Amino acid sequence: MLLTIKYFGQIAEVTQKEEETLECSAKNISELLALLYSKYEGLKIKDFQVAQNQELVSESTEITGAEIALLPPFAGG
Amino acid sequence: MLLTIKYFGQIAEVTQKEEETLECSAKNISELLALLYSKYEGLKIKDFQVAQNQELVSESTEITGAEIALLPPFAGG
Amino acid sequence: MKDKKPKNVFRDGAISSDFIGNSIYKHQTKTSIGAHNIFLGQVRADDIDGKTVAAIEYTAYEDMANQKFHDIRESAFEKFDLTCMHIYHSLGTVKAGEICLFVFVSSPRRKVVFEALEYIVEAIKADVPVFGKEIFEDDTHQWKQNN
Amino acid sequence: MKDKKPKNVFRDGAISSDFIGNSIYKHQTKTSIGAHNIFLGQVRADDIDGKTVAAIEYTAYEDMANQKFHDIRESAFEKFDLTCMHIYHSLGTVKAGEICLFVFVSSPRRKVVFEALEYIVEAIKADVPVFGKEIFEDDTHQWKQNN
Repeated sequence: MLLTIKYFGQIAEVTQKEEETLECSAKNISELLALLYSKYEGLKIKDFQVAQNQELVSESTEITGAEIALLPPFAGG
Repeated sequence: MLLTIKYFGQIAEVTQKEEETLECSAKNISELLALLYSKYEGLKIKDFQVAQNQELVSESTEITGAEIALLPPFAGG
Repeated sequence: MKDKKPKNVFRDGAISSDFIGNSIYKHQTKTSIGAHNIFLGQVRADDIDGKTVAAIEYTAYEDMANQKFHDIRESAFEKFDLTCMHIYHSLGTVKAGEICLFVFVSSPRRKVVFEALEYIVEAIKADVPVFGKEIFEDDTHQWKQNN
Repeated sequence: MKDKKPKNVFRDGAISSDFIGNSIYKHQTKTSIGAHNIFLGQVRADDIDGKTVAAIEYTAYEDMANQKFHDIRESAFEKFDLTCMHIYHSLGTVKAGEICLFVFVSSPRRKVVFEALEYIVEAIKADVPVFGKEIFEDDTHQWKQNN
């Protein structure tokens, strides 16, 4: 599946990019994260949540959507 | 004792004045009110609190101060 | 007896949005502040028995009222970690849609301002001798009463 | 799916006191309103390990953030009897002392605005994907995190 992955804040500092497109076979978020951890070693020690198509999801959530985002702690207001 | 009596809002509508000076022998607030009720019949049906020297007092409070005020319900804000 | 003399909280007529904006502006030099909370009381054009409120005419037992505002202020600073606090109340005529009460609190942290502002506004409504004559469009009136 | 499209809550840079004053002014035609409550978030010049915060640079996952602001808005209107509600949040650089969040609620009655404003501000802090880079005076930085 072709996925757009978005990175924000201190996560984007680790990946050195704000967005990328990946062709990947990960079935759920956990599998996708394993792939990203191997690509970006520094992600492992970072605190973040994952959104799929703009909704927060858990590691066991199946990948269905085209847009995944890695969101560091919120700091609004 | 020479007292200044202040009237506000709907109380001043009844007394037709905002202030008056009375020479009176009332010992406590209750006695003063009896005097004022006889002077201003319409006061009897009004809801108000009494302040002596800018502090709220009860009917049994002794009159010690020079300034008494009749305060209808508050409506600030 | 308090050693600090109460300030005059009253303003003649409505409190303008310019005055409020300017008051906010003046706080931008205070860089320890993280949160402001502002309460504004606005005169409602209430319908009462088919008549509409056009304005409220405010009067007050001014000396006692300023002392009460001062006491509320002192007690709020004691209870809450506030950086600043300002209260303004109208006297005289304030038309429907205009602002008659402006309470402004500031603190390093947000939890404090929510608690403090509600405390202050409730105390003003309950304890300060201010009186309001609701004037209808046909020039009759009734007396406002806080609940 | 919601039928109403989310509005854009974000403003470029700080929110000015003029903008806030003008927003208050616009509500003076709404004569069913009796109480306004306004929350302002201001950037603090915090001292952290001997360094002082000079500004916060805000970024956001904008589409998701606007959807979350929209959801908060809908849920606040459902829970509370509000006449109006406005939210504005900064993106980009906001210097210490400047305002980065402006939340404005209005209702016929005061009790409602206190509850509603706190609900909305807490929801914004917890649920909206906005990120803040605290920039120190020496140009180093750290990432802000809501508690």
